[in-house]
Amino acid sequence: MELMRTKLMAACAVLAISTTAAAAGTTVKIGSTNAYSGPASAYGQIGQTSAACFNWANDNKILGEDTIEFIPLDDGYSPPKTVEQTRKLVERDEVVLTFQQLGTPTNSAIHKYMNAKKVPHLFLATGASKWGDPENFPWTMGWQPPYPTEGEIYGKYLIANKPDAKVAILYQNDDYGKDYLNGFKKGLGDKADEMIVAETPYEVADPTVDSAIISFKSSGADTFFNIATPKFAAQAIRKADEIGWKPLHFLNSVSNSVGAVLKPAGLEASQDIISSGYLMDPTDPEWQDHPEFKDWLAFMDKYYPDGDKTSSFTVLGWASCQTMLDVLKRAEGDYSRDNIMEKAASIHELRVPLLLPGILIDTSPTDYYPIEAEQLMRFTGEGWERFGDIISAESE
Amino acid sequence: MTDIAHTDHRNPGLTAPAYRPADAPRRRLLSGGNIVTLLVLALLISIPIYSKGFFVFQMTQMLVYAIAVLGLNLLTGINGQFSLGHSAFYAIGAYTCAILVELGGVNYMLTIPIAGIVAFGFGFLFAFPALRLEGLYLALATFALAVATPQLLKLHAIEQWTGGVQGIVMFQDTFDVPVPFGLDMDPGVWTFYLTLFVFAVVYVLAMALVKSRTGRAMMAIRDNPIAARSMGISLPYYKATAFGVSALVTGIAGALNAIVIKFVAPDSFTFFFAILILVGMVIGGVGWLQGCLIGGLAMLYLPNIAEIFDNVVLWFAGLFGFADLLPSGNALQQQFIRLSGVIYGVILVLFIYVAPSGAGGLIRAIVSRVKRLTS
Amino acid sequence: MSALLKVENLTASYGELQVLRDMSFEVEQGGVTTLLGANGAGKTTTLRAICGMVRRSGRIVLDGQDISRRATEDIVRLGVAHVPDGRGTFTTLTTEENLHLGAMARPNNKAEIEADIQKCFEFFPRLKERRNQQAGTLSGGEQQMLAIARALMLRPKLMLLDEPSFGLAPLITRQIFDILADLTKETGTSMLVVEQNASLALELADHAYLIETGSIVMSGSSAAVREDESVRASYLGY
Amino acid sequence: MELFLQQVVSGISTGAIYACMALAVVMIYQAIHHLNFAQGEMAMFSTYIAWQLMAWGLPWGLALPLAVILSFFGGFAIERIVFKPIQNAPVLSHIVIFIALFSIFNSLAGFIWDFTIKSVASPFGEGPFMGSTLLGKHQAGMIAVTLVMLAMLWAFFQFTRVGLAMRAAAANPESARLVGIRVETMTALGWGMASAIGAVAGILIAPVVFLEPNMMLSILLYGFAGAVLGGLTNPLGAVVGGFLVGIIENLAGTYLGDVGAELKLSIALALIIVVLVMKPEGLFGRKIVQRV
Amino acid sequence: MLITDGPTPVISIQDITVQFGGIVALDAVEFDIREGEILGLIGPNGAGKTTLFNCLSRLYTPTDGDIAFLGNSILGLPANKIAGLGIGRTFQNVACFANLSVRDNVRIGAHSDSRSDPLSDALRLPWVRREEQKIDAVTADLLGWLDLGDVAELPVGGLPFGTQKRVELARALASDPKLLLLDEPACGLNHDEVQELETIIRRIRDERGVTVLLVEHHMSLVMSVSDRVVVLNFGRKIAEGTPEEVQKNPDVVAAYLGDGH
Repeated sequence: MELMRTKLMAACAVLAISTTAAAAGTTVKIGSTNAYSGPASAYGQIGQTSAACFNWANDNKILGEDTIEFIPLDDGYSPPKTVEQTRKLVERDEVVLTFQQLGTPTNSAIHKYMNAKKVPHLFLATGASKWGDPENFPWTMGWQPPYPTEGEIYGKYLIANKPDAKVAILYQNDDYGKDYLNGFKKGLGDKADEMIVAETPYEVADPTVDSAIISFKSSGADTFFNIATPKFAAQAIRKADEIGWKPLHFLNSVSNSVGAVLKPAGLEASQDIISSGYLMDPTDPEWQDHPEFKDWLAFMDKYYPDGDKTSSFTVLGWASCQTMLDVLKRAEGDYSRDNIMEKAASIHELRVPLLLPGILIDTSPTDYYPIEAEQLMRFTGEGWERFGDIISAESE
Repeated sequence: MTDIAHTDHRNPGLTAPAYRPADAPRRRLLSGGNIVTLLVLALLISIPIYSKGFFVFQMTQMLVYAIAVLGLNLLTGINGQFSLGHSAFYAIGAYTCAILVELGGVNYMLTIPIAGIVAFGFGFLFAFPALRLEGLYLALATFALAVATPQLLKLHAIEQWTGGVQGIVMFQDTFDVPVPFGLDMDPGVWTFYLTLFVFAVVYVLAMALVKSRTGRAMMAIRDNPIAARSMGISLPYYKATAFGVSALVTGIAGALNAIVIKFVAPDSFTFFFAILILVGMVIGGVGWLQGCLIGGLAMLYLPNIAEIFDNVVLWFAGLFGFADLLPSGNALQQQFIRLSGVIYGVILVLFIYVAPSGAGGLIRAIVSRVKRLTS
Repeated sequence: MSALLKVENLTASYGELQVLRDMSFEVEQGGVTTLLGANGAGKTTTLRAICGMVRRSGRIVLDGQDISRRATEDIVRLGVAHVPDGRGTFTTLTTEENLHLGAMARPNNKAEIEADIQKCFEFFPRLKERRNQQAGTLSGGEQQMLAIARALMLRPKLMLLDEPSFGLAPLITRQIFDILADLTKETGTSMLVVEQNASLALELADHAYLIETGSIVMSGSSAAVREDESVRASYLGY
Repeated sequence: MELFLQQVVSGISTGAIYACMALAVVMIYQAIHHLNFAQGEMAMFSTYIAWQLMAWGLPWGLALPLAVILSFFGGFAIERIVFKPIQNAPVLSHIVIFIALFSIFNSLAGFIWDFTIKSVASPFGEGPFMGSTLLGKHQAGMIAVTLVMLAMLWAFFQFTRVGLAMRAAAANPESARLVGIRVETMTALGWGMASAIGAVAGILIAPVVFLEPNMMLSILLYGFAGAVLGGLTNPLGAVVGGFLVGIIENLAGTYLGDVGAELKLSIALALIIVVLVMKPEGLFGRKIVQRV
Repeated sequence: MLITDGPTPVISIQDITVQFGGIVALDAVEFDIREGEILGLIGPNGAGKTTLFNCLSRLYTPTDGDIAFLGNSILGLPANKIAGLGIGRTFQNVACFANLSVRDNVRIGAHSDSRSDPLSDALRLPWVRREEQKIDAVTADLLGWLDLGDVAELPVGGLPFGTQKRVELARALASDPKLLLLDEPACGLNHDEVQELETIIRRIRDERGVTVLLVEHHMSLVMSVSDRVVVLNFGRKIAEGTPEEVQKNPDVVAAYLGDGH
C-alpha cells in the first residue's frame, strides 16, 4: 500500500512537471507493452528501439514544440499481464494510444478492451491477420504484412514453379504458425492435400526440432516450409544441412535475419533458401550506402548504442516508429484519439525509411493492413538477392 | 578418589497436579485478529470509493491471486504436500468458466462454483498417483503437470471447445461483464465486489474447514503422519481431499480470472504462473491462510517492481546530487526494465533473509516480541 | 594421575528441554571411565555435549585445551573419537570405506593408514572378511566392531563409547568388551564409556559415575560403586 | 525401419543433452537433497562466460577450462553467500531462493549479452561422424564427454579422499562430523562441482540448441526427468535416464501421429510419473528402507 | 490392587513373531492384558518392546501369530482403524503435532469418535457444531484433568518435554479408549515429573477405567505402578508376574545387570 502511495505521488509529480512544460508544447503519451522478461524477451529489442526513436524525435523536434512521452511496460508475454499493464497505461497513465504491443495471444487479450475504450491500438508487432478488421475493431491496426499473405505468396510461387513438389512443413504450435500454414495452403489451392506430405508442429518449450527434420527427410519431401521463430528456424536449417537433406527451402520472414538466424545456422547451410521481405536487411551490403540506412546507423550509435545493428528487430522498430511519427505529425497538434485514429486510417503511399524500395504504406478506413507488399528473395550465401516483382495483395 | 560421594539433586516435596477444570475454548468477538480482519475488510470494501478504475481492477486481480494462494496454502501449508502445478487447476477453472459462458450460455456467476467442482474432480483424481509420491517427487510430478497444461489446452482434438491456441474471448457481445439485478454500477466495480464476495466466502469456508475436524486431520498429517494414523486418521482420504479442496479453491480463482480478464488462452497458464503462486504463498507465509492477501499483493506487484526503480533512483540522485550522471529521458527506466528479473530475484533473496518463514512468520515474531515487551 | 578430560558445570539442552544440569567429572589419562544410569538419564547427551553436538555451556578441557566452544569436526581433529549410539555407520559405504573415513581427520599418509587398517583387521578378523561389503548389510555385532575400529583409525587420545552393548547378544557383547579391555591395555587409549549393562561396564572401567536425570548422583572407583546399593536401586527399582 | 533407427540415434543425441544436465542434477542432489531450479540458468551463464572468453580471442582449449573453473568457484560462492545464511529456513523458502537465482541469472544474461541467439562452435568440429548420416561429430563428441564425465565422477567418488568425504557427508552428516569432515565445506564443494558439471553441459549443449538466455528452460526439465527416471542417487542411472527420455520423446513424436507430435513433452512426462508411481526410487535408484 | 484372575483379557497376544530381514525382533511372544490392570512391559534396549508396541498399533504386521482385542483379531485392520476400536497410544519420543495448539492436539485425539465430512465441516452444519461441542467438552475436561488449561492455546512444539508428554496422554485419552498403550512415558522426564506421571497413570486406570500397557525403562516407576510385569529379552518373553516376583527372577537380574550379579 505504502508503495502504491509513493508511486501515485511520483505520478503526480511527473504530471505537475509536464503541465509546466506544456507552456511550450503538449506532451503526447504513448504506451506500449513488450516482453522484456520471460521466454520471448528477444523481441524486447523492438520496444527498446522505439523508446530510443521517440527520444530521437523529441531531440530533433519532429513534432515541433510537442514532445512524446513513451511508456513501455513489461508483460513477460503473458496475456493476463498484458491486460493489467495495458489497463495501467490507459486508465492510470491515460495514454493517448498504445503502440507496437508485442505478440498475438497478448494482443488478443486486450483486443476487445481497446476497442471498447476507443483507444488507438496501433501498429502491433505481430502479423496475425485479425488485426485488420476495421468493421468490428476500428481501433486496432497492425503494421507488418499479415502472416497469411506471406504464406500465400510462397504457395503461389510453388504452384507456378514446382507444381509437383512434395512439401514438409514445420510450424510453431500457436496462432502465428497456424496463420502462416493456412495462408500457404490457400496459396496451394486445391493441390494442398496432395502436395503436403508432412506437417509437424513444435512447441516453444521443445529443446530442438531435430527429430522433425529427420522425419521430413525420410518422408521423401523435396520442399520445406520453415515456419519457426529464429532459434528453431536456425536449428532446422542446420539440421537439414547436417543430415544432407537439400529441399527447396522457404523460410518465413520472421526469421530471415542474416545476423540473428542465418549466420548462427551457417551461411553455407543457408544457401538458396527462399524468403520474402519488406524491410532492408541490415547485413546486406547493398544498403550500406543508402541514405536511410546511414541515418539509421547514426541514430543507433547515438540513441541505442547497445542495440544489435545486424538484427531485423531494430530495423523494424525504427521503421514502425517512423510510421507512428508520421501519423502524429499529420495530427497537427490535435492529439485526440479520434483524430489520431482517423490519421492512422488515411495513410497514403507513405514511404518510411528502411522499407524495401517500392514498398509503400497505405491505409484507408476499410484497409487496416499498412504493409501488404513483399518481395521474394533468395540467399546467396552472403546476403539476400531479391527477385521477381514486388508482390502485393493490394494490387490484386 | 576412592570414597563414594552422594549428591542428591532431587527436589523435596512432590507436587501432584491439581484437578482444575479448564475453560472451554474462548471465542472473543473483539480479539486482535478479528479487529484486523474487520479493518482489512472495510479497507477492501471502500477501495472503489476512493480510487479509480485501474486500481480497482488491480485490486480485483490481487483478490483473484489471493484466492489462488489460499488454495495452494490449503494443500502445502495445511496438509504439507508440495505442488508446483497449481497453474493447471487455475487453468481448468478458467476454461470451465469460459467454455460454459461462451459455448453453453451459462450465467457467468453460476460458472464460478461449477469451475470449482470441476477442478475439485481433477485435483481429487490427480491425488491418487500423487499419494505414492512425497516431497521432491511430488513437486516434480506436479511441475510436469504445469508444463504439460498449455500443451494439453492447445490440443487439436479439443480445439472446438478450447479455441486451441487462439483461446476464448469472453463476453463477445456485451464486451463487459453484465451487471446483474439492474444495478447501476460500473462493470469493473461490480467485478471487484463479486470477486471480493467470492473471496470472503472462500476465505470464511476455508478458515472454517481448517478449524474443523477435517482441517485438524489435515494438519495432523502434515506434522506427523504416523501419529496421525494412530489417531484414526485415514491418510489417503484426507490427502486426496486436501488435493481436491485445494484444486477447488484454485479453480474458483481461475474462473474469476477468466471473468476479470475476459480472455483465456494457453499462454496464460504456463508453469511460470504456478511458480508465481508458490512465491506468493511463501511470501505470505506457508500455513498462514491470512497471508494470502499479502501473497496476492506480492504476485501483483513484485514482477513489475522494476518499473518504479528509476523513480527511486532519481529520488536518491536528487537527494545526493548525482542526477547529472544519470542517463536522460526514459533510458534509465529502460535499463531497469531490462533488469526486472534481477531486481525481482534480489528482492526475493532479501525477503527470505529477513523473513525466512514469510510474512506470517515475521508478523508472529513481531507480535510475540511486542507481547513480551509489554508484559 | 592427570586428567585427560575435565568437565566442569556442564549444562546442555535440546531446545526448551534441559537435559544436563551442572555436571562435573573427569576422565583420566590412559584410564577407562564409565557413566552409568538408566535410560533417559542424560548419558548419551553428555557424550554429545563433549563433542559439540548439542547446545552446551560450562567448561570442557581436553589435554589442557578448552574445547567447550569448538565445532564437532575440530574436536574430532584434536583426537576425540566418538562411537555414537546406533553406531553411526555409513550404511551405504563399504566396510573398508568406513575405516578410511575414520582416518579422515589425520594427515593423508597412505602407507600409515593402510597399516592401521590392517591392524584393525587383526583386532576384528570378521571385518576383514566383510571389507568390501556394504556396512548396512553387516550384523549388529559386526557394525559395532566396525564403529569401534573406525574410531581407532583416528589414533584417538580419547574414545567416547555410547552403549557398545546396544542390541547385541550377550556373547558378542562379552567379545566386544574383551576387545575394548585389550585395546586400552595395548594402545593406552583413554575411554569414556556409557553403558546400560552396569556389571560389564564396571568390569572394564577404573572409575564410575552414576547419573540420574541429568545430574551426577554418585561417583567412585568401579569396585566401590559395584558394592553400592543405589546402583541396584536405580537399575532395578528397589 | 531406417526412420526408426534414425529417430533412436537422434534420440540418443538429444538424450546426451539431457544426460549431461541430469548428471549435474544428481551432483547437486547428492550434496543438498534438493532439485536446484536455477541449475539450468547457472549452466547457461557459464556457457556465456565461455563464449565471451572466446569472443575476446581466447582459444577454446583455454576458454572452456577457464569457464568451468570460474563456474566451480561461482557455485561454491553461491552456497556460501546465498544459502549458508538461511540454512535453517524452511524447504519452501529454499525453493523460492532457487527461483530467485533462476530469475537473476536469466535476466542478467539477457542484460549483458541480449536475447538473440549466438552460435557456439563445437570443439569437436562439424559434419557427420565417421561418414554416418545419423550422427554428427558434435553429437558423438557430446556422448563421449558425457561418458568420460561419468567415469571421472565415478573415479572421483570411488578413489579419492575428498570424494569419499563427500559421499559420507551426504549419507550421514552427523557421523561425517564425528570423523572430522567439514560437512559445510563439502556442501559448498558439491555446489561448485554441480556448477562445473553444469558448465560442461551448457558448453556441450549450446552448439546444438544455440546460446541464448532461455536455452536451458526446457532442457533442465528433461534433465530432472532423466535424473528422476534413473534414480536421483545414481549418476549412471541419471545418464541412462537422460538417454531414455531423449529416445522416448523422439519415438512418441514420430509414431503417435499428430497427438504425439503435439504432446511429446507431455507424453514423456506422463511416462516418468508412471515410473515414479510404480517405483518411487527410480529405475536404478537404491531403495532406502526405514525403520519406524 | 492386584488382579490375578480378571474376567476377560482386553488384549491377547498369541505367539507373535516379527522378522526384519534376517533379524528376529520378536520370537513367539505370548501374554494377555486383563481388563482394568496396569501391565508393565520391560526389557533391555533392543529387547523388542517397541516392535511389539508397533504391532499392537498396526504400524507393523507380525510375520506370525495373532493379536486379539476383546476376542477379535486386529491384524486385518489398517492402522487408522485401531484408534476407533478403543486402543490409544503414546509415542516414545513424543509425536505431538508440533505446530498445533495443545487444545487442537487433544481434539485430534477424538478424531475416531466423530463422523464429520469436509463439506459439512466447511459449512459448519448444525450437527457438526454439536459434534464439535462434544469434542470441545471432552477436550476441556481432559485439559483440566491433566492440568493443561494454562497452555491450552500454545503450540505444542515450544512446550517443555514433560508437558508435551502430558499432551500426548490427553490426546490418547480423548477417544475414550479401553486400552492405553504407553511407550516409555518417563523417558526424558525429571524426577518430579516421573512422580507426577506415576500418579497420572494410576488415576487413568482408577478414575477413567482404562486398562494400561506400560512399556518403560524407568524401573522404579514400573515396579511401583504395575499390577503385573512382563519381561522381554532378545525378542523372547523371559518372565511374567508381579513386580516382586519379576525383581527376584535371576534371568531378569542377569539381563539387566549382567552375569556378574
